[in-house]
Amino acid sequence: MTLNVSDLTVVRGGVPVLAGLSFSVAEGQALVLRGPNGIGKTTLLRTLAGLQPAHEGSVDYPEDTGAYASHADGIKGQLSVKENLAFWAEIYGNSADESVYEAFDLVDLKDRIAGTLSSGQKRRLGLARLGVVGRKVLFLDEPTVSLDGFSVKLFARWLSEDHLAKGGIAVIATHIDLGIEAPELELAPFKAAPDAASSDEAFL
Amino acid sequence: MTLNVSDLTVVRGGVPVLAGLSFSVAEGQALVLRGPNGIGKTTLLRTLAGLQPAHEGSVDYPEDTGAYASHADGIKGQLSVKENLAFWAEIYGNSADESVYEAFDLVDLKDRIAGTLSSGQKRRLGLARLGVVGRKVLFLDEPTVSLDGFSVKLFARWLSEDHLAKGGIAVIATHIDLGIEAPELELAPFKAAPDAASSDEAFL
Amino acid sequence: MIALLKRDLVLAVRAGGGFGLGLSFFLIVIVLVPFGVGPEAEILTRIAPGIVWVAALLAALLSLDRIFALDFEDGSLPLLATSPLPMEGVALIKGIAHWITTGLPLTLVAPVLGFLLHLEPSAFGWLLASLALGTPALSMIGTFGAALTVGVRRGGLLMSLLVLPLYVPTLIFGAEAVARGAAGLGGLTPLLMVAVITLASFALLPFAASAALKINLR
Amino acid sequence: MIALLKRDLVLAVRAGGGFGLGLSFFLIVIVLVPFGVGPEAEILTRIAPGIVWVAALLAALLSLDRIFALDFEDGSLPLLATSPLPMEGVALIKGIAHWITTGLPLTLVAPVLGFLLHLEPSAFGWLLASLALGTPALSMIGTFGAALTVGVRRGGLLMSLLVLPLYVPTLIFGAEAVARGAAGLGGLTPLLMVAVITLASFALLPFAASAALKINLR
Amino acid sequence: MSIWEYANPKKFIATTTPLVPWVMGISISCLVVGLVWGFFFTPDDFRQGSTVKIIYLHVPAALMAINAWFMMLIASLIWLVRRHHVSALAARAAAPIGMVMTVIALITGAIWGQPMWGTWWAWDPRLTSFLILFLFYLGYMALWEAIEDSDTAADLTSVLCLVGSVFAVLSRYAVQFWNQGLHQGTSVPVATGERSVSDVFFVPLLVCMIGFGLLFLALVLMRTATEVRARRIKALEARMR
Ligand code: HEM
Ligand SMILES: Nc1ncnc2c1ncn2[C@@H]1O[C@H](COP(=O)(O)OP(=O)(O)OP(=O)(O)O)[C@@H](O)[C@H]1O
Ligand SMILES: Nc1ncnc2c1ncn2[C@@H]1O[C@H](COP(=O)(O)OP(=O)(O)OP(=O)(O)O)[C@@H](O)[C@H]1O
Ligand SMILES: [Mg+2]
Ligand SMILES: [Mg+2]
Repeated sequence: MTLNVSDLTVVRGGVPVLAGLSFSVAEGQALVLRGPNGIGKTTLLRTLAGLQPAHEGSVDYPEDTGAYASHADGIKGQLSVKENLAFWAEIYGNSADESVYEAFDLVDLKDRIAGTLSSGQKRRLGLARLGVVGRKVLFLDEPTVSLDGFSVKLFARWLSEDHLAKGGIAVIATHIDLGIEAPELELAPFKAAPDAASSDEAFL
Repeated sequence: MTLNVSDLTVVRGGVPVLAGLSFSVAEGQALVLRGPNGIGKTTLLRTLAGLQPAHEGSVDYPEDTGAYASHADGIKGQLSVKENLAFWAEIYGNSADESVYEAFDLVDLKDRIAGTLSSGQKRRLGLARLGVVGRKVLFLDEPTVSLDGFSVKLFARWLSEDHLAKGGIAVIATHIDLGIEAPELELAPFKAAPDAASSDEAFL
Repeated sequence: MIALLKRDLVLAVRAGGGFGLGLSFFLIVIVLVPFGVGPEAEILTRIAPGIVWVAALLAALLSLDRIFALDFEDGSLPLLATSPLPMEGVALIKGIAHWITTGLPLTLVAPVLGFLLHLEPSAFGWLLASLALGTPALSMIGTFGAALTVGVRRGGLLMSLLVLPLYVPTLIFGAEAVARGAAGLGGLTPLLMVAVITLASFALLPFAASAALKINLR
Repeated sequence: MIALLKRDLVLAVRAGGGFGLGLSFFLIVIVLVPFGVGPEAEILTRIAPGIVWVAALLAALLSLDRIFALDFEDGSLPLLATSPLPMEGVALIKGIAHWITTGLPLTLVAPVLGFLLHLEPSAFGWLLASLALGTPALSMIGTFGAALTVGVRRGGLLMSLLVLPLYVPTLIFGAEAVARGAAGLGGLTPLLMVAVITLASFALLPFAASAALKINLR
Repeated sequence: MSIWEYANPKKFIATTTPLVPWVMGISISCLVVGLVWGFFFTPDDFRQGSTVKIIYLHVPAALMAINAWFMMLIASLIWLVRRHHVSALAARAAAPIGMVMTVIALITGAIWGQPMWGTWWAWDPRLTSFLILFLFYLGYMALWEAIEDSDTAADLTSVLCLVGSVFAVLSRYAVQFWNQGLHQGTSVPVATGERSVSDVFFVPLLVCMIGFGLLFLALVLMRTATEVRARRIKALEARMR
């Protein structure tokens, strides 16, 4: 199983933001996307996850193996931590076992209403969701925002030992150092030229 | 002008989270709050900004000199970058001059609808708000979340040269290194004991 | 899918008595009408079927914008879209959850309110039947409207604008069934039409709603 | 304060025709009633004042939850609370902005809709006057309700529940003024009462709303 | 020693717990005596027949429904001014009782209305203002339920109670204006004549009213104690974390 991207152009608001991207990520590997704010990391990840169509080029990985984590966590403030995780587990046909809570240091917070968590605790819960979906190909948009140093390490450990080591794939956009060994892809060179073909080209 | 905090206890959801905090920050100085997720940085900053009452102790700085920046930026997606800044400037009785756009690298984005900005660009706009309010005492909650390295430097430059150097004060909660010279306050030792007096103490 | 239904119901209950609130809105609208129109019993009897139906429709309408909006704001919706659940299933479940929290309690309590409006005694059965058959259509049509406007800020009013015309046939047939029942004419034909609309909505609208959702998430 | 008013109005216009929408909701409710009640002119003439007023009230209600909710979600509200604007001023401005986007257009267009409902010709003046005097009260009372429920998820319906009983006096006097006008009885007393309620709401409720906001932000 | 001493939750429970059985006992005795006397040992009214006996439930319930709101108003004010938790919780505790009283008044009124006016429900001013009162209770309780933090909920419901009271009075006036103006056909509830009826009816009614008043008091004390204990559990749970 590999993730293959070839000659991809991604579009945001009718304007191409990245063009000519090609890369592939093999089983057990992660790819870190780097680039200044606004270069198009979020747009790229949304395209990879299938939330928006590729303007040109192709994205290829086995169907029903991808999972996406965005800036927003999809946490319900009225449900407890446990209920939130159980819900996502059930949606993906799994169950949330104890080890996930340990991996993300949520054992003490299990019965807390998610709305009362601090921003970092919420983010940990959002990441724990990835531990219950059982998907092989993860698209992560700035997963460590708001996390303290210790939690970043927790996440890096989970990613390399529980996900990648078991044959997973991850594409991660981030501005800070995650402390995992992974090739980095600098996106700045792929910035689409302002005259690149857009979805409005028929009018030009 | 100084910010004096003495023997402060802050409460969240009826439970004291930090107790016995005392510090003071002199004119032209910044204080960086450090501590793991959930220790109570946000709660402390909200208390300092006057959004919630102090449970015990006192917070003291000249009235009408404080400004608060939270996790959420208070940006209106339907307004342009310029309109957003102009609004906050007007609320504080100022006007948004050109230099702010330069300081936060927003010149090119000036007429963009804020809703179409990337997360980092949005955050830069949120920080630029601090440049137009003209307040001396700033309470900043993780100001550099989602920012790339370059933007963090921009912000650090603005903070030290445009704010602190002009006699401002700043209290900043952050998990990453801002690259400014400032004393750090580790909050972990001030964690409130579980039996500390709470607002429910009458019931115990 | 059951998990989603369960979650939505739990959320409705947790968020301050979901069931109770849709219901009380219905109650209050019906109570307001006599304040506007005046207390004369004959007039009220005459307009009662129409007013109960309009009130049911407005109660359904008022809670529509929350069907997807909350999930959109906290980022659940893109996550659901990339999950193994088909989007049609999500739309269907959302419609059903909306009906259980709004249409169902409203139907059960409607006879009591018909009573406040001096509804003809012979019409109570018709009122119950027409609401039971018709409110699911209101929920499903509303879900489609909510899906259309989910990304739009201040979509609430826009959605009302889109949805209300779609509600008109259900309203006409529903109110007609009650009115004919009250007049002793037998409201079976309009009642049947209401049932047809409900079945058709549930058969077709989940697909339309799913398409709208996918487009809005892009 | 002017800046806030300006911003709210710009936002209302940008977010897909703020003015147009409140209005069209009003229009659609009034159009729905004949569908529910039946087309007989005498009945419609009889209930027209009440229905127009109830519709105005519902149109106001439907957009209430956005008064503070959007500002709360994107974090503007705590920022406004720590700004030099007094919170009472914020509440007042929000009420005024709501009226300009909902009550005002609705008042202007009401005579046309009265016409659709076969309102007595002599009552048009009364309708216009009562709405002009009464809708500001609806906006300000609604602002108070919105302030009470701002932190609460799914506050929309809870707010309706809280606000509707508060609307009762305005509704009764407003509809009564029109009904008496239509009957040629002279509706000056109820009209005066509407004016009193409006003045009192604007004098007192900003303080209550500001207190509620501060508590909710805590 | 001031009276506010009893606003301490522990002190409150300690003082009121032994009182409750007594208040409850007296209240039940009054109710039994009043109702039995009223139902079985008073003559039928020559005009209304035996239906008049519903007055022994209807009037005391209606009275307490209003007084409960009044008590909530005072308790809310005390909370806002002096911030005694017990008074906020007492207001919370009184609301469901007041609501039940309102419902009893409405239902007995409806049952009475059927033989008297030939209809279960009429939009009579008094009936209508009770319906509005019912809505106020409903909204007040819903707001309590909807808010997680207890102090916030207490503050907000107090503000609502204050504003709501003003509007409740206004509604009552409005409703009277509205209906009188439109010339209602049915007779106004027998607010006028009935009390002039001989003491044969009035004394047992008085006993019933006292019984209802004490019943309300006992229930409020019990429910307040329950609310205090619930709050205590919450505080203890918070401490355990
Ligand atoms: C749902 C219907 C009704 C409601 C909500 C209702 C409500 C009330 C209220 C609020 C009071 C005032 C208590 C007070 O201030 O002392 C009252 C008193 C009374 N009602 Fe009703 N009522 C209803 C129906 C009736 C009917 C049908 C009758 C009988 C014809 C009736 C007879 C009375 C009498 C005799 C009193 C005592 C009046 C007095 O002594 O001041 N009520 N009711
Ligand atoms: N209603 C509540 N009941 C109990 N505990 C609460 C409640 N609300 C918040 N807390 C806890 O209070 C603590 C302080 O939260 P706060 O948001 O101030 O942390 P923080 O230091 O800002 O964390 P982060 O770095 O993650 O933003 C957290 O541990 C949080 O879980
Ligand atoms: N509707 C639009 N019209 C024009 N440009 C847009 C529109 N929407 C987004 N953009 C631009 O597209 C670019 C890509 O945004 P994206 O969110 O993918 O960036 P990002 O790399 O994720 O940035 P960040 O690190 O700040 O999250 C940004 O420069 C943004 O300003
Ligand atoms: Mg991004
Ligand atoms: Mg924080």
